[in-house]
Amino acid sequence: MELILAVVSGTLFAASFYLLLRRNLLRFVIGIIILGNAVNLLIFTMGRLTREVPPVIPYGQKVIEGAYANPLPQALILTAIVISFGLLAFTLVLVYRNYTVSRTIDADRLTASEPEQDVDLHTQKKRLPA
Amino acid sequence: MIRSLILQIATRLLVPILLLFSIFMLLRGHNLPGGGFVGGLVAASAFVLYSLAVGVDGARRVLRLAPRTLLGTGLACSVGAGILSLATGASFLQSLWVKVPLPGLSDPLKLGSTLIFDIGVMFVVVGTVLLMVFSVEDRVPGLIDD
Amino acid sequence: MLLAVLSVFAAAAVAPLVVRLSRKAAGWILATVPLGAFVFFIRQAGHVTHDGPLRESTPWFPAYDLPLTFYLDGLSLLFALLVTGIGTLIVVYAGGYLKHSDELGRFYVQLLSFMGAMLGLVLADNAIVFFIFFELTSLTSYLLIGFYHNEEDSRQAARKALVVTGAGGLALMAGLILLYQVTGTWEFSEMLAMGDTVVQSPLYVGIFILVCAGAFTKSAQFPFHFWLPAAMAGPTPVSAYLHSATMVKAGVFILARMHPVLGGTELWTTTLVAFGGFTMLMTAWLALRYTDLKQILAYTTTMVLGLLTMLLGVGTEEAIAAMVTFTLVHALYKGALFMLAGNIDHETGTRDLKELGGLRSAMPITMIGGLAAALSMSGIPPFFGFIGKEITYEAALHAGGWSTLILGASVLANAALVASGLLVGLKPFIGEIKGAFTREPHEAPLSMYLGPCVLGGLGLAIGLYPAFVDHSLLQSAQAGILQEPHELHLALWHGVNPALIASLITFAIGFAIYYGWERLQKSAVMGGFGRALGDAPGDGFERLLYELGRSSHTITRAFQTGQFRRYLLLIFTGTIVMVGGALLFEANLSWPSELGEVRYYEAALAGLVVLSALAAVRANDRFVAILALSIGGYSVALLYLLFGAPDLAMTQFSVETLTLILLVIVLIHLPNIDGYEPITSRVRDAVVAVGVGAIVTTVAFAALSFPLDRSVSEFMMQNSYTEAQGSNIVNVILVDFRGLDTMGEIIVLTMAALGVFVLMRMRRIRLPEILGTRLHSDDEPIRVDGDGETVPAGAEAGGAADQNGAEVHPDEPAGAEEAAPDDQSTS
Amino acid sequence: MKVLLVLPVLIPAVTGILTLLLRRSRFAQRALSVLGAVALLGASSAVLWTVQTNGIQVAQMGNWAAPFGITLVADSFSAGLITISAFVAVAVAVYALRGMDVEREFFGFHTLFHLLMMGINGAFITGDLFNMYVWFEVLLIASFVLLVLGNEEKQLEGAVKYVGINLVASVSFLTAIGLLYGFTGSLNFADIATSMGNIQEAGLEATIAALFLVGFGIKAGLFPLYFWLPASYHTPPAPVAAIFAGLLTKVGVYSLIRIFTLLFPDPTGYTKTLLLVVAGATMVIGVLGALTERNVNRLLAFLVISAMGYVVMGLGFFTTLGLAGAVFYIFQDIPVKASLFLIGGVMERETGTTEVGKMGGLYMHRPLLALSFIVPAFSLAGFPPFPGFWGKLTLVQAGLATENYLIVAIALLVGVLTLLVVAQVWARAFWSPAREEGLVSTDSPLQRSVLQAPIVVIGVALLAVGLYAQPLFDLAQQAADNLTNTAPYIQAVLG
Repeated sequence: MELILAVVSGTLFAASFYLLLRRNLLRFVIGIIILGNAVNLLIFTMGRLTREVPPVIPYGQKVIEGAYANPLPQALILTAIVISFGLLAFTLVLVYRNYTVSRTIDADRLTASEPEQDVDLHTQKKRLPA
Repeated sequence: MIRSLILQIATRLLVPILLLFSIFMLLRGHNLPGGGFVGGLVAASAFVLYSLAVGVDGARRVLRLAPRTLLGTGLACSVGAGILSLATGASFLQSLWVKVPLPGLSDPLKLGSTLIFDIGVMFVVVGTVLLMVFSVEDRVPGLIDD
Repeated sequence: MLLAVLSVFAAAAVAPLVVRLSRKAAGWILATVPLGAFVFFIRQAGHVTHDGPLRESTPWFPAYDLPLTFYLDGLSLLFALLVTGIGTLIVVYAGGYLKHSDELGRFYVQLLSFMGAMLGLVLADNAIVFFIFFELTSLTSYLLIGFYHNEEDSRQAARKALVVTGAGGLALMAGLILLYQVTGTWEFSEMLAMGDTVVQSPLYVGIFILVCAGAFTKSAQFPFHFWLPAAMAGPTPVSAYLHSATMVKAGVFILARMHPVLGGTELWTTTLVAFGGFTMLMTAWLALRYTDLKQILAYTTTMVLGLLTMLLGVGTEEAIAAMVTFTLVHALYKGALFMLAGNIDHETGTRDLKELGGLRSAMPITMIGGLAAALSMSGIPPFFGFIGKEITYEAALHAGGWSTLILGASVLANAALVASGLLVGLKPFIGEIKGAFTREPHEAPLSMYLGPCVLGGLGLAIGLYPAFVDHSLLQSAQAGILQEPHELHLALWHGVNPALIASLITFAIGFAIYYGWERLQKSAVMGGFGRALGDAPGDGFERLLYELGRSSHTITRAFQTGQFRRYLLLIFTGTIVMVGGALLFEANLSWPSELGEVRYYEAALAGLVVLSALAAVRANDRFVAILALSIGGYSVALLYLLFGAPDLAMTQFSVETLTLILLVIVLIHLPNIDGYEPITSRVRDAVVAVGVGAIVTTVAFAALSFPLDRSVSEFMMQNSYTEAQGSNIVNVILVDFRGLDTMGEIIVLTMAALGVFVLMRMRRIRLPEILGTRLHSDDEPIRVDGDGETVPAGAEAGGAADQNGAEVHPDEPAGAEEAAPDDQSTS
Repeated sequence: MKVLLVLPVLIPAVTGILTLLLRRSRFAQRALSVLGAVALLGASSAVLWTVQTNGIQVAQMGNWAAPFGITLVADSFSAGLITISAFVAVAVAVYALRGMDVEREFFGFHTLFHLLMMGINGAFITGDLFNMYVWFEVLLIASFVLLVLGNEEKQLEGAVKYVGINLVASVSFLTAIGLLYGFTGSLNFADIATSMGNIQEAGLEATIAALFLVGFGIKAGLFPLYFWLPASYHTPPAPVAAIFAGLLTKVGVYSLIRIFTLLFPDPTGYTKTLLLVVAGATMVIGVLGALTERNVNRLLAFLVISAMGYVVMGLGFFTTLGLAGAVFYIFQDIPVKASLFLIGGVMERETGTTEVGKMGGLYMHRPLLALSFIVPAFSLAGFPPFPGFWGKLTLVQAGLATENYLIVAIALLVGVLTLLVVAQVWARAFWSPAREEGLVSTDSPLQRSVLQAPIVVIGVALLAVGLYAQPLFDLAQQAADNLTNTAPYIQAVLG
């Protein structure tokens, strides 16, 4: 099953990277969300899979006897999920706020911060100004 | 704000239940699935629901604490739990435990600094969700004309 | 010696104060420092010439094996005396020359820093210390050349000098480091004995080329000769000091220093003689093109630098004798002549020969000093220059295979020098007053004629009595270069010998040029020659910079297009190349041997995750995309649940829901996600995306082929209940084992929330306000209430303020800042 | 030791929280901000001093022995970095007293600034891979918000690019962590280092190393991953830009060095070549970008990139000397870059423009500023007696010693071009005459000195280091020793 999940994760990676490269910034945001799932799934798989036995010590015992799901990747993913939620919320609102100012969610039209004419060469004299 | 009588009545019922449930989730987290994060989300959803029913201003009034104060308090709890350990000579974030024997129960109640930590997490989650939702719902007028 | 160097720097530090206290006497006061150093070196001279080199070492940078070592042998003594001696006169001179400048204080800082650097350079024994001072001279001379910084030409000239010498400096640095690798020492004095080792090392050619690059750029050898005449844009004291007596000689100095280490090979001789000789001949004649006194002097300076380089290349006993002699000769007369040019410029307002003439009565003292120097330059007996020329010819005659060529070139070059000397030192004073000067010509003040007179007088004195320097100073300098003592004897009269005949020929040609100068100048040959070798390199350099600028712009623009997607595409492609390359070229992948147990509902769920992702990719409607996204997210949550991660499932589920809500709230206000994109870009992106996915999967497969070491998790399980008092191991990890992660996590959440708050609530602060020069603000004034809502002041209804509506910053409310006086715009 | 090592993270955290809670008082915020920065400097210096006297310091969070909990580790490299960062933080905090406006302060500048410092310090002293990821996210989100603070169109747009690309970097880092966990089952640096042998396949190591290179390379602004940097660094106000330029890329390159030396100590030829190619391309592309750039802050942003190329080159040699050069270069580049961006801010205020060509008159009218500019600028160009020279000298020496002549030639050429760039800024903004209206700033002399004091202090410090580089170079050399000989590090962590 690990292998299948590795493929699933890889597919999610591919899907999200494709979305990241789209013109529409909302698709970019969607890509980010899928990317989060992809990497979480990857970590989960890397911790190897154990069916149905959560890492919770049964009442009255001090340790778990027998197999149990690997708790460490779970904790990592939990942290990662929360963090990526924070980042995602920010990104989403950023795209929105940027839209209110620049009126576009077209990634190809984000050029105000890097204007074409920001080079300084005296064209007539052919001299680098000093 | 959604003007709906059903929603308003439902909200009045649901909000206390949700808040209680969130505390339950927080407390059981150490031994069973749950914890500060989930608890915080439940509590936050209670206030979000309330804000949908009576508006952001109303929710803010009920909340009493500004979301940013919640954030600061939550962080202060969590970091404070760590500092508490340091102050007692233990390592940073080392858990400290006090066993309180309760009458009528065989097991003593174990209170740990991790609980303070988890409460901090819960506060931060509530503050985060509310600050986000309030900001988005109640944004600067005229940001966009749609 | 350290003290001498430091005292000059100290003088630089206090210079502005001195100028502020006494503008008139500042030059005289500050000159005492180099004078003191000069006296100090004079007093060392006896020791050096008789008992051999002095070496002193102060610990400085032990981690780099780098003490502050100074080494005073004949060579450095000669240069140290020039630096401090002429430096004294220049400091005095500058006080007069720049009397009215607002920036006299800064000028002295730069000049004295330069002097300290130059002194350190010639004294340094440690290659790194030497290099530091070497670069420091480049930096300070940059500032000095650009002294008239309001003029674009000055700035351009300074840039030219800085870039050329800076580039050479870096080459020199590499050369010195290689030298260190070969010799294992940074100390010159220790390297001097290791010439054989160095020459036989495979790195020799590299070292030689790099050191030459440093020396040739600094000493303005062809093809780098163009920066020096341009540097005449600096004030005259600078030209007199840096560009005649000191800095430009640093290149020659390092070649001389390196002579025992790198010299003596075919490569050394050929290169130095060829470049030096060509520079000498070319620039000597180029000097005749100009009517500007400083330009003439500048080109004759490069001529001498070429000559010195050539003599070092020849490297015989006579050649080195000639080299040290001419160094002194040149420093004496060139310093004086620059000061002369400065005096004329200063007192008449011009230094153009076409406008100058008949100044003998107006400026008699300047004329005497200047003329003495000029005659020395022209090599007319009994001046010191004559001896210098004679000994040069003598060296040329004994130069072995190159002899004839060198002699011929020297005669031709010296002939031009004769003419130049007369042009500069004689022509302005004789004849009639030609044009209307912008100022009434009058004699310069004492501070300004002192220099030319002292230096000119010295030229005459040493010419008459060469024994004053030959056995002591020059001989030990020669010994410093050759590392073996030789007898050096100078005399005015050697009898009739080939050198004298060559001198006579030189005079004949030189006088002829002088009289035919105006015709020569206008001739087409001279014009073409001048354009090709005089103007073209400098123009070419500027053109190079321009083209560099243009191409750099083109290259930058090719990458930094401003297009977000292109950035991402390049990054992803780069990722595939870098990571994929490692996989492709390096890895021997192992594959997991078996698939393991797969249950149908798990596979179905996995399929659902993939399908929903693909649906999100394909969706043309934002809400369809969100729906697909949520289905995928919830499916992942279910997967977590199936594999024993209830906490994860719960969190994933709630976060997914929260995300959904946020997406819906925001997306309502945004346009849809449809939009056509050409199939080519879609295919290209798909290829990149699949590439990334494939890499991740491949590495994951490789990882899965190993058994996982679960000892960390095992420890956590063992201790979760017993030590950390919790049964839910995941939660115990979060709040205890890895509590720091969680702390970071909630801080991230906090700031994300603050970020959303900022984005949604903060008004747009327009650019001029960022600059702190608030020109105008077209936003309405704002008021900040309890939770930071920014409410346009006009829009607020009277009763709307809630209990939190107090002003946040009573001391400085946000809305009031525009009224604060310090923020008022100047426009 | 339990306390001391936590302080570099704890102090900014507490300061950040307090400024958040006391947001209603501008005075309290400012006082706390400066005090917090000063306290941070004190604590960091104490850490540095302890490391210098007692060797590598380790603190186990929650008292869980490594590798089971999270370990904080301070060796000379980390301790040096946090101390220098704190120094810059103090300078920025003081500068911000005048360089920040009331609205940005109200909206959380101080909080974000200190939490950013927390993330930076955390990344510097953590000994745990996933914890490092968390600190990365802390500093990332802090930088996101600081970047948009002001909501100017350029800021938002630059932020979209910055955020987008850095999210990819985080994910790439996290992916690498996940995969490495899959191989080794551990997250602790030292523990992973001991079990890297499990992989038994140099090629796979190289692959994971390349994956880390992507994640950190984006953060560090390396070619071909740097595009976000010139797109965004010129948009925020000077204090923010200064802290970004001084510290953020350094975190990326620090992590790169830490991971590569500790986890991949025996790189394959591919990895070495890859690093050197990346380094060369980075330094070239950076300086070319700066060469004709009009906007002073963007120009400086390109120079940030170029400097990173030098550092990675030092790593790419994989020798102690190369690492010493790289570490020293980082050490001195932090204050240099911060100072330059602060100066850039003053230049803007004084001339009312960001365009270098339209500035002028600063040399005449602001000699102190001009003097303070020369130090970091020519340090950047590698001129003695400024500290950049020592960094460059060591790197060139390391390159020549390993016979990597091509990259050294490129580095030297880039040095010349940097010199040209610096001279251009100097000549045009400082030397050339002021425009007709003169300088436009309305700052009073006191306000001006608030802005200039941190710049001057950094300048003096840089000059002092340039003239007496021994202590800092010693530290860099110790750090390089620790990086090449990892046994003491592993020993200190795992006990």
